[in-house]
Amino acid sequence: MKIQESLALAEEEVNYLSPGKHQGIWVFLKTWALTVDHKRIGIMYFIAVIISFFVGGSFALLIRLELLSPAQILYTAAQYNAVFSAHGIIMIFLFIVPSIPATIGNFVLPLHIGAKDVAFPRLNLASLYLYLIGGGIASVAMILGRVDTGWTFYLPYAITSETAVLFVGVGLFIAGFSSILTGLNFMVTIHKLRAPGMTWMKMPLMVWALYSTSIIQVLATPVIAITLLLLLAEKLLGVGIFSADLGGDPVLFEHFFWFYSHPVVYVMILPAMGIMSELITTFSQRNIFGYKFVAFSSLAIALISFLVWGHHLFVSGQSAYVNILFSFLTFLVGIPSAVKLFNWTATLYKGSIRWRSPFLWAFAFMVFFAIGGLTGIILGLLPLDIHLHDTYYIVAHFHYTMVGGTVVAFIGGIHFWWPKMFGKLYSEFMAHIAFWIFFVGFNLSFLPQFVAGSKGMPRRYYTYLEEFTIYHQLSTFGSWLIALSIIMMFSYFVASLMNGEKAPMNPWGGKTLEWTAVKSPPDEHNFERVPVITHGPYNYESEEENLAKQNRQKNRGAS
Amino acid sequence: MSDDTAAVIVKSPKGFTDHKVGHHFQTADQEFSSAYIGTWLFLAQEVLFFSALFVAYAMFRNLYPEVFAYGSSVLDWKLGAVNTLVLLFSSFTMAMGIRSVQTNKMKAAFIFLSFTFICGLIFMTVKYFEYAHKIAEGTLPYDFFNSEISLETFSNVAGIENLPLFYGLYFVFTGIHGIHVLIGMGLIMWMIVKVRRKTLFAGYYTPVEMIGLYWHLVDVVWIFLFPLLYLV
Amino acid sequence: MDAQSLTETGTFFFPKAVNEYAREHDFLHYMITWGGVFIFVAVVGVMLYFIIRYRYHPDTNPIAKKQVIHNLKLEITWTIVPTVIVMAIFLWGAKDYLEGNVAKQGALEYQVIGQKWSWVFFYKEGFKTASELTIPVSKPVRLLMTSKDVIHSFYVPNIRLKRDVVPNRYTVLSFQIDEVGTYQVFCTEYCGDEHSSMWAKINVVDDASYDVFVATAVEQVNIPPVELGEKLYRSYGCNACHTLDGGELVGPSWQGLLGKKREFTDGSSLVADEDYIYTSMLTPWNQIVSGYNNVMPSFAYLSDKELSGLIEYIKTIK
Amino acid sequence: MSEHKIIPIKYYLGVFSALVLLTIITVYTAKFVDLGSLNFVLAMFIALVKVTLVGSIFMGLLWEKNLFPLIFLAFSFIIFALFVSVSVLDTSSRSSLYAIESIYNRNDSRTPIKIDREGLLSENDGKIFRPRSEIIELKEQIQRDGIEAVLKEIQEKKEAQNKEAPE
Repeated sequence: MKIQESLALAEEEVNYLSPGKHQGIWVFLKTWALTVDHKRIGIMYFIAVIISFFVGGSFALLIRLELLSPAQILYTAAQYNAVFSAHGIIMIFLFIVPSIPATIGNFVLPLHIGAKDVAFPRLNLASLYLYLIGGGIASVAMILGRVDTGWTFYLPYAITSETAVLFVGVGLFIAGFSSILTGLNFMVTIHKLRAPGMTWMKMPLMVWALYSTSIIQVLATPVIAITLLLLLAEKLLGVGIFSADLGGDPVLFEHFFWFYSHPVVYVMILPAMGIMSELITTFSQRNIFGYKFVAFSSLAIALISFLVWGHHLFVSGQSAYVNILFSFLTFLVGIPSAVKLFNWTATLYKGSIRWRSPFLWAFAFMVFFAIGGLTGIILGLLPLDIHLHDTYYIVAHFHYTMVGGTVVAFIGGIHFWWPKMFGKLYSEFMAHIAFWIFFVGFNLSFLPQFVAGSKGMPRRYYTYLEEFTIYHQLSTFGSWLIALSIIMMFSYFVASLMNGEKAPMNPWGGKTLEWTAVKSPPDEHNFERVPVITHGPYNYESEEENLAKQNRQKNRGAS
Repeated sequence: MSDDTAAVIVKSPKGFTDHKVGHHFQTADQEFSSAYIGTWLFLAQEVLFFSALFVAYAMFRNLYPEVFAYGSSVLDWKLGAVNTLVLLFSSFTMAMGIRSVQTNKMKAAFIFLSFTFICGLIFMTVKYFEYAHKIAEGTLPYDFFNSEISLETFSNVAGIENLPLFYGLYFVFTGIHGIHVLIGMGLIMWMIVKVRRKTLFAGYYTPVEMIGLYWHLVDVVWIFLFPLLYLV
Repeated sequence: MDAQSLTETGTFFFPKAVNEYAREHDFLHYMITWGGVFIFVAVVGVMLYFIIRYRYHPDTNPIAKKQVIHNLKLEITWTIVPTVIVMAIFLWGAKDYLEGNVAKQGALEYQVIGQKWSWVFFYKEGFKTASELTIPVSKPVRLLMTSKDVIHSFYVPNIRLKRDVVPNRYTVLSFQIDEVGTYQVFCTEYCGDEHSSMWAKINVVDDASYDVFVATAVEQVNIPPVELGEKLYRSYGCNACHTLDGGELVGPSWQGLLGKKREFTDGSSLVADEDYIYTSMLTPWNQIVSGYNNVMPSFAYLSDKELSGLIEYIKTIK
Repeated sequence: MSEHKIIPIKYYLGVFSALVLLTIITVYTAKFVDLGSLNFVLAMFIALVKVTLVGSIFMGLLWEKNLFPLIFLAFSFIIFALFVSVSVLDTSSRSSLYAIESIYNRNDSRTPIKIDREGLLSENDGKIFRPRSEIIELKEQIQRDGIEAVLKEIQEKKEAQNKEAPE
């Protein structure tokens, strides 16, 4: 018996997932819980954010369910408010912010730059635990305490609300440090741990995107930390900075909040753009068009993102001069995004495009993000924003950029790196079906909201004028389609884990280091020997010439 | 695990413990400069952490100049000045402590670091007396404010009803700074232990250098806080 | 009178535009939207063309020996052109914003108070109305707004304007409506449980009717207490929390309130009488009925007449 | 690491004494010399000099070859400055709409409304605002005197007001 077991063990490949696998459940859990391996930490983040995503997504379905009818059908006002607040808080702070940087970023970044690990592996593990503790406190407080402030915590409502705002504040404060430390870790990693020969201009674009993301994480997140701290102080001591009655100014809170929360939407979208660059080059088998422009546009977005927070305050009674200033700055941030979109499109030119599932999501990203970006131009304009502010138009715009952008890229990235992460392939056929259901469901869900919003439907309403019924019902049907597609994805991924086909080292024909120099799934120390980089990340020309040669030989042989 | 053989080791003088460089670093220098950049990033993060408080200060000072003038005139600037000097001295001893480690003068390092720790202690003690005085007088943030005297005597000051706001800012500002000092003291204690255990030496002084940087930042914040709250 | 429908009037995207500013706003919006649609179709069209034209095929795999990976002229073009376009749009928007958001000369002033969860309008003539603002047609109007509790936002879709209403501060909304009718007002800044029903209406009437309205409003102070109470019940948002038929909302129902035994969260109890109702309206936080939360604001700004009207009205609900 | 420069003690001593001196100057000018608003500027300037000294000598930036920390720190200070200045610009120009109005309506003789916390609304109805202090006062009063006495007082006040009103 024993000999057979050890023989089976020997046959089985050793990789980063295997230590502790056969030594009983406790050893197994301990090796995972105390690991400092960036790949395992990435996987644990992945599990945690997926749980957050399912919880937040269920809340989204609950919201849409109530909105099927203009009258109250399911919950009381307080319950509805708690549901939409939970949806917002979980999705933004516990899902989208850590989704790409902490999961895919953690897994891929050291592989991309040819490093053994991130610069501070123990700090990385500490960030994970901070996230779990903070997220845990916040979620429990939200669900038991029925927090009803919305994810924006505007004062004075957040102070007068008798729900567990205090604990959610504490939880998010802790989770915020996870974000700061991850960003810090990545920046140092990119600075100091690049493999020999990898200059800044030879890094994959995903790394540029993560670098820009990290700048924002390091510099913007502390502001929300202090803001939450002040919110708590306001509630416990009556400091008065934000309380109009005590000589303070509630609009100041909005300044503080958006000084973090605007840059943070770029924390969400920038790594998504990084994934796009990887997907598009890999599946068109073509070098990126305008590497420097794509790389520096990431940096430009990160820098400008700090200057536009005031466009969330156009109707708050902010000074008219400041309004105009912010409207101006807001337009600047659109330009680098447009440059990226054009460059991706140009990359497709004369490529060799394979319509595989990760590329489908890349395509969806470009469509959705174009819609989200163009409606962003409309919202940057002062007179138009004043009409559309806090209506369903905003909801639709936000979901087109955040779901259509970040979540779509996240799903695309998971499809892309799944074989590398777990060494298994998934059903391409199912993936196509799930994609098209999502594509239809998403548009059905959020396109009607543009119209409803500009017709004047305010957001955060649980009962509404009867005339808006049709828009809301379309949205609700769409939300079910999205849910269906997500469930399909979940099931074929689980099936792939159980009995998926074993993945080759480079299933997509990628050119970056994680495909060319690392096994699927990787070893514990990533690279067998330190890679030396001699050329850029998307060096497909040589490959295509090789292919051409092979083809010519084949054709000659056939004829 | 298997390639731990490749680990770089920084040799130490006799009697000290060698330092093993992290497995994912190629050289000791790479490890040091990673920690160095990381610390500076952390300090930049601290700058933004305090920024919101400075925004609030600037804004309300702008709105209620008389209240702030009155408020800062009531604070005891002598205690503030003493604290400033204490922190400046501690910064000096910190820098000297690091220098001593760099030159392998362990006894001096121990003395300098202990001085730094004691300075932190003095700072917090003075702070304690200031706080106790305010609590006794009732000049506290709004929910606990019960000092009728100052309000009545200075009813000629425009907007004096906003005085609790000044104290709110004062307590939040100094409180958060105080927490930073406490954390710094804990870290310095850890360094003292490390010096005693002889794990720091001229070839490896990364932690003490990084904690020094942090301690200087705490000093820098106070350099701004002191005139803003106590003087002008 | 019901407010004009927002979805059935007006254009595909917008409710009916009722003044010059709204029409200009719509023009700007449609122009940018169609421009956006054009860009979208162009970009996605090109993308789709590339995807189909250059799709992978094992035999005819297109091979670019030297891939074009850089073209500075192209990059500069597609950086500069959007910049110029958005700057032009920005200037246009800023101009529209300034013109549309300042009060015209000789504007009539009204004062607006938002509170959980109703709007109250104060007129120069000394009376006030709740949930309904009546203004003359084609006259510039200027609302001076503040809130009693949390931040609200005053939003009139038909004139494309909204502005937050902030406690202890005044914000201003200036406009002019050129068409007679009734228009919907929403609160768009989330303000708590009954945020969804914090509505009001703007009645725009011709000059003569406005004079009549003001005259009757001034007189109306003399209507019988019960009627007054019923009116207040609907207009001051009492109905958002209190039902008349025993149904459960945020607050206890008013059905048969007089003479009912009330038990409070602090353990005490008393039999509801006029005095109890009176105190509950002024200092509702002192006596919170068990099972409910402390959400009701003080209605101390109502006159004695209005308070007693409400009490009389509550007495009639059996 | 071995290349790391050891800074001579005289620098540390010099900087420390300079810092002490600057502190004394700050205190002296702020407390005993009246320069009006210049006092604030001077104090901030001295603080800036002190911070530069601490940064360059104590923190060793003067000898650091890697410019990245300096660049990143400068960037964070720029953001910091923008954050402060834009927020203050907002609060100090909230009434800008009135200024713009007066440009658009040059001939309007209407006096601009001054927005202050006393409020214009008080002309119409005395009890528009119930600041938190007032409510707390009321609560305390009720606890102290009992609800009946307070109610009676309110009623008396109201009656007194009503009596005034007809005149």
